[in-house]
Amino acid sequence: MKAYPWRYSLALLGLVLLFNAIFTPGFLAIEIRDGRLFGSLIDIFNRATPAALLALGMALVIATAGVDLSVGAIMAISGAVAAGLVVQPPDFLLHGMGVQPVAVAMSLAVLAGAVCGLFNGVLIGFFRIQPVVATLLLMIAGRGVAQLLTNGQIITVPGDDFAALAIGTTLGLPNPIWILAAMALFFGALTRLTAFGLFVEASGDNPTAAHYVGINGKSLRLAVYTLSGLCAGVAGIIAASNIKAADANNAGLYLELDAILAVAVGGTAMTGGKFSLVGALIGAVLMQAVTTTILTRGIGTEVTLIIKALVVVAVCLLQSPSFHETLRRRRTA
Amino acid sequence: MKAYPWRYSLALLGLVLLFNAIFTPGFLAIEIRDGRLFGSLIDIFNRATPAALLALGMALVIATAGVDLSVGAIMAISGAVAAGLVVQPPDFLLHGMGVQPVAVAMSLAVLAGAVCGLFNGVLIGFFRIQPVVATLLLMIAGRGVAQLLTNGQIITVPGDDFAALAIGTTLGLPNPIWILAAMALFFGALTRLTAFGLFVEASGDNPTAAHYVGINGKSLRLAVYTLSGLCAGVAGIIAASNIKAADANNAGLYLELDAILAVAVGGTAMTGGKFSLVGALIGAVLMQAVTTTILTRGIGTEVTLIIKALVVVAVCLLQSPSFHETLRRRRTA
Amino acid sequence: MASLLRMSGIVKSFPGVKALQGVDFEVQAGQVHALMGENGAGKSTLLKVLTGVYAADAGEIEFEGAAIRPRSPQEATALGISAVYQELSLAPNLSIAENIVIGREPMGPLGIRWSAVRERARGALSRLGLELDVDRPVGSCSPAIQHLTAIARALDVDARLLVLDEPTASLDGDEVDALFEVVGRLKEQGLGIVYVTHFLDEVYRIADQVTVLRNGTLVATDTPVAMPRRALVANMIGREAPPEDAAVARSQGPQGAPLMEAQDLGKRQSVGDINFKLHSGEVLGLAGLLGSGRTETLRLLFGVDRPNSGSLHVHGGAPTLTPRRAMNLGVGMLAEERKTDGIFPNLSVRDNMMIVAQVKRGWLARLPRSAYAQADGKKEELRIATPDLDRPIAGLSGGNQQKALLARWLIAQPQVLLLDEPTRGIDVGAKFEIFGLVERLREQGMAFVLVSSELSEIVHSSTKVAILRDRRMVGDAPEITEEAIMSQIAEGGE
Amino acid sequence: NSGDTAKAPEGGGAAPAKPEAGKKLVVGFSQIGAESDWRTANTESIRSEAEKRGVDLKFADAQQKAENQIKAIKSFIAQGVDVIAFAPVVETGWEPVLREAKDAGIPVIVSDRRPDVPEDLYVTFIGADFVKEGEMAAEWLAKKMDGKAKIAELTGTTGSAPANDRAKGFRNVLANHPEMEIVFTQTGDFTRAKGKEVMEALLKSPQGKDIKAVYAHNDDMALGAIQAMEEAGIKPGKDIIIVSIDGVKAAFEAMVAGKLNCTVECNPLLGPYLFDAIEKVAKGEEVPKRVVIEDKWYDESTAAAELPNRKY
Ligand SMILES: Nc1ncnc2c1ncn2[C@@H]1O[C@H](COP(=O)(O)OP(=O)(O)OP(=O)(O)O)[C@@H](O)[C@H]1O
Ligand SMILES: Nc1ncnc2c1ncn2[C@@H]1O[C@H](COP(=O)(O)OP(=O)(O)OP(=O)(O)O)[C@@H](O)[C@H]1O
Ligand SMILES: [Mg+2]
Ligand SMILES: [Mg+2]
Repeated sequence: MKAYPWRYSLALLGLVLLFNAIFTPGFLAIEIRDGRLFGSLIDIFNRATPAALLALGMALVIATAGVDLSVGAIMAISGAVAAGLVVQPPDFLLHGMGVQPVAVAMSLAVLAGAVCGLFNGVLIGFFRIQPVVATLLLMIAGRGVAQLLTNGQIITVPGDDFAALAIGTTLGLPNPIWILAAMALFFGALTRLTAFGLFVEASGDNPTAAHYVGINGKSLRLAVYTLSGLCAGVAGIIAASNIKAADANNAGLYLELDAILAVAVGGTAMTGGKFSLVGALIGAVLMQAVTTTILTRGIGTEVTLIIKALVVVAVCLLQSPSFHETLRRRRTA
Repeated sequence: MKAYPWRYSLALLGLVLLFNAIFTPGFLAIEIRDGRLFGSLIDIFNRATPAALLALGMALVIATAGVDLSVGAIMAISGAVAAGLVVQPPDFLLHGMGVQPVAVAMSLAVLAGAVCGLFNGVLIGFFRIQPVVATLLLMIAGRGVAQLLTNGQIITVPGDDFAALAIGTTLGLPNPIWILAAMALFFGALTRLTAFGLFVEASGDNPTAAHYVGINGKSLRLAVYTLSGLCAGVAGIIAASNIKAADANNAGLYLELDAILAVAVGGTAMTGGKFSLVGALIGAVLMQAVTTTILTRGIGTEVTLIIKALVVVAVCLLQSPSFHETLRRRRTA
Repeated sequence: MASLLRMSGIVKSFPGVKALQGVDFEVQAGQVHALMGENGAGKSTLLKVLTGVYAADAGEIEFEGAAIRPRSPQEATALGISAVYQELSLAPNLSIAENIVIGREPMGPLGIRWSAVRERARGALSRLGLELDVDRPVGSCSPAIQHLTAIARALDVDARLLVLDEPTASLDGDEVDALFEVVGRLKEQGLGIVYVTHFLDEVYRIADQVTVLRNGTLVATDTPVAMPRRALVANMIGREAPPEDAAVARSQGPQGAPLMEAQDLGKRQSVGDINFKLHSGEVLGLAGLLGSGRTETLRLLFGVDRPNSGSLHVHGGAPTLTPRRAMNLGVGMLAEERKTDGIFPNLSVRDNMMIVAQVKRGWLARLPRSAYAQADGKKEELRIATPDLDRPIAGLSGGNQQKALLARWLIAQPQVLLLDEPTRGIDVGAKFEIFGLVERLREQGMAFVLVSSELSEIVHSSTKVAILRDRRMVGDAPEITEEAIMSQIAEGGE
Repeated sequence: NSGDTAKAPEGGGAAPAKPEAGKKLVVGFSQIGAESDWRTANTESIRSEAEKRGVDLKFADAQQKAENQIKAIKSFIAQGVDVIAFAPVVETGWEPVLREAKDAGIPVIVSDRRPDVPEDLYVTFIGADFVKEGEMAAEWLAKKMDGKAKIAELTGTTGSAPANDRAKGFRNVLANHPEMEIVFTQTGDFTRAKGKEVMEALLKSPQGKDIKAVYAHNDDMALGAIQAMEEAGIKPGKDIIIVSIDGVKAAFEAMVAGKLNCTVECNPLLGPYLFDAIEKVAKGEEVPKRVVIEDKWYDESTAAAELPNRKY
């Protein structure tokens, strides 16, 4: 393991921004409009928040040599709970709970996300179901649950209260960026100031050894998947707040893949045993920067996915020791 | 490792069929109409072929401690190549190759699938990019490639030649079942009559040790992912032939997940080192039997996915040693 | 006086094996208790029952006068039992410091004090006379260092009973001395120490009591004085101990062209100046201190690492080696760390034994069933204790795994076999047989390069000995005796 | 060799099933899924119409999977329903199962999307015309902008039939207006979130400054784009003219608020049309091969009056 596993993605992020700075006039400009900062850079960070939030949880999950495929579906559930509790549309499954204030509804939605994560954790930690399979289940069934909740309707939330979370700003910066920062600090403290991070790495690195030194793999996995679910819950309310609606079919769709890519691009090995939260964040921002670049440059639809894939290949190649070795051999030969 | 890791899925498959035999009149009946066998059982096997084909390749991939998320997208590419070469619609990317006979077009399509697999193999075997990431790329970009090939249009193939592969029958049984049988025999022979299976398991079980005994992990991975691509290529032409068209958006969508589930339900550990082709096939048939049952019984919409998920949980729980242990402790306590 | 630990009537079965059949075992405070027995006798299993890794099928455990039944190593640790297991159990990606303190991190008001973590790790290591870069990932260190890390961790615990399962299997003399010094001190402080080893010398150096297990039953327990060497061995193997072989005849000169020849072979930041010629019928012993680069030399010779200076000739040609090519040229290597570099845990013992022969034959041509019968022959020859060769190798005891790995290479019949600590964890009886086997094969024309932290083994089997110091080959030993080699190793060290 | 066995008349529309008088008409309907508000309204309309007319409706949801739909149709055949109706998930792959239905003598009615099969395999196709919708949107926009505008297009899911056809129809009309130009086109996957993100990026891109109009392939993307404009300090509906397709309730609300200019209604309430056709088929009457559900457009002037009527 080298230090700064994310150095290549940071470099590539720099390149992408440089490219934009040169070819897209006004890309780096940040203006103040109505007391809020405004510009493409801000957009990139703002848009990257859901994936970055998921990537925080995913980094821990992957460090335990697991994976959480259900986070996209959990986002849909969380969004449905939040919007549903605020609006209480006629067929809403939880209509027994009555209309709730926005803050309560959102807290309950995050809680719902954590509960989903806990469910994964029980399957994986206690029943030792393989992570891919266990979270695949919620990935598939979770959207069904979200649809059951909303009775298949898009729940639109009128008014601005609900939207404030994602659209409002604090000190000029969009709220999601602050939320992400707070969550990142929380995760950073949890993993550096306590032994939690160490335990996570140890149990992903060598579960037997972890067991021998007294780490309780079950509760650890429970905690990690619950945290991942919590992140998904938060990402879910941000996504719902952003479009002022809960869309069970599309909220968070494919976002689990983005999160996994962000973690991988950030230099964390899928085989577990090490993680880098900073890397995960950089990875998420890099992926979003590429997307935004493609969008602002108006590059055609089919090619978009291919370009994104190429960027990931580039980072992964740069991170791969065998690639460097091949290069070196070529050069000396 | 116990023998017959798929015994629980086989038992559950038996239960599902029994349930149907009792509650769905005529479920087990097989008639002969126009010289072809006709009945729900035949349907289940026939419909299960694409996922079962993918599961064959996936079982090997998973045995090397990898995973292939790109097979669904490869199916789309293969279908696009096959249909495109037969029809040569105006915007088809490969129009330089001219109109090809069905057999040639289909062979080239399967080849295209294998080449996609080879690409994964190079990334994973030679550049040591993590399997999840490497195949995620083609999963995302592959559909883009298929859309580029077809210019985003659905290519419809007129006439019956193209459809014969999927819709025709031989000796009364639908052709896809024969194709699956042939592929299963080929994989069985490859892994049992040669040392290929042993090497695959060894390199998934302990890659370092495999290197020390002279197993070439690179070429092995290359081979395994190419085989998986080949399976996806075959599944792709069957899917295209079945609908007489190439649909870049929908062909094989989510089928990689079905294949992974089939392998897992068949008792193969995602951590590599062991595989069971029989298990993978049983797993695929079980998943399809559940789907068919739900459909024929007209069970409501959102619940379908949840039922499927429950079946998978059931099998995985039965396979989990810690679950048995918990049960035992409960009983003695 | 009540015993510190009393285990009585311990029974433990695995599918197909009765590992322990009613074993009684007692340890007093302030006592070093050696637990001896052949490979597969049940030593590790007994200790794992004690530390809560396995639950016994029957039997009682009493610790400090109270009945205990630990269900996890965590519970055992909490009770005051600290252990070093036979198979390394460290997290390779974590640093040495993290591996030593994990589970008992020094906390400050602001959470973990990372500087104190390093401090504490350095302290734990210095007790063993070690000074290491504690930020290094443990997986990148040599097996010996890894083992020392595990020991340092166990010694750092505040415990009343210390369990050491073959702690010295990969250590050199100096490290063993340092360990014994610490063990002596702990004993004076009143700790009970259970010590498993296959080195008889160690028993007579530190043990106050010896218990011998055979086939899962207790056969004898007494003081070392009352159980001299031959009696101990006889107890272990259940018959009279065979006489020790005389050292090999070293008279033969080199025969024909060298099978393998290294000239100034080296790899940057690893080892250098490797020079030797290896002929058919020779055993080249590599002697050196811990970390002197013996393993890395073998890695170069087998193509695991690529040299970037000098040349290596095999059969006269100078190929770029990979393990695969080396094997095709008739070179084989038994790796030092069996768990990470050797076994395929989920594959059967038989497959593990046959895999090299199969790789040599190529993937297309599956070995016939008859070839697989060779495995049964080797099982008898090396006395591998298992009821069924078709069960996963993970269920074998450490020493039996090692035997199976050795069998793997013997079945493949290379012309040159590189052996890195081949007797690690192997019981005394089997050791003689293995060196007898090496001797016979050598006479038939095979050549060996032998690395062993046991100088006596090197002296016993080598026809010539090369000395490694500070990762350089500094020349041949003039005379193959322990004293000569020792002084050659030490020379210039000052 | 007597080859003159009497042949039964060919099945399908020519040989309608004749339910015995007094017995309830049994209809099997296979729906695509519940992927949007529009679809839910569509389902609701079919269900309530069936209830109203006392038809025994067997409803199956395919969850966007053609395979599920094929199975559902097969099970309808096995159950011997009187009429089968379905909205195909994809355009292709229906021939075998429809031939089975025909062999079983059960007439088939298609709604929504036309399957790619010979015309004799179904009785009638009821549904909107996506190309026409695109054309209507373009015509409205051309009139509104006096034939002169730089347009941004938010397309639906790449490769899907509505996306392809709505793009095509729009361009058909634009061909007559040389000064109307699409300067930006990007997929918003038919979702609000994507529509918003794409618009947000567009507004900051160099082309963004000149955009005078937005054409969105569905309302959801338009609603997302509106949010992006508001956050960028641009007045949607004033600074940039927006036209979209579908006519969901939220779109009407946006029009009433002056943020959306026009929506071309793709009417999901096809229950009445469907059951008219079903009853005719069941009685053996002729039905036209194509029943086009007339699409209407609504703009700011008519939205307020229509809003109270919107159920979905
Ligand atoms: N996890 C397991 N599964 C199945 N069998 C096992 C397992 N662990 C140990 N055994 C069996 O129990 C017996 C005793 O093994 P144990 O490891 O205790 O031997 P040991 O005395 O420590 O030998 P060594 O000197 O080789 O380390 C052996 O026959 C072994 O095959
Ligand atoms: N994979 C590796 N990566 C980095 N350093 C290594 C690696 N393996 C060994 N080293 C270091 O190289 C040095 C030489 O190790 P080597 O294993 O060759 O010594 P050795 O003489 O075989 O001694 P030992 O008895 O420890 O096996 C040691 O300091 C060791 O820590
Ligand atoms: Mg042991
Ligand atoms: Mg060594």
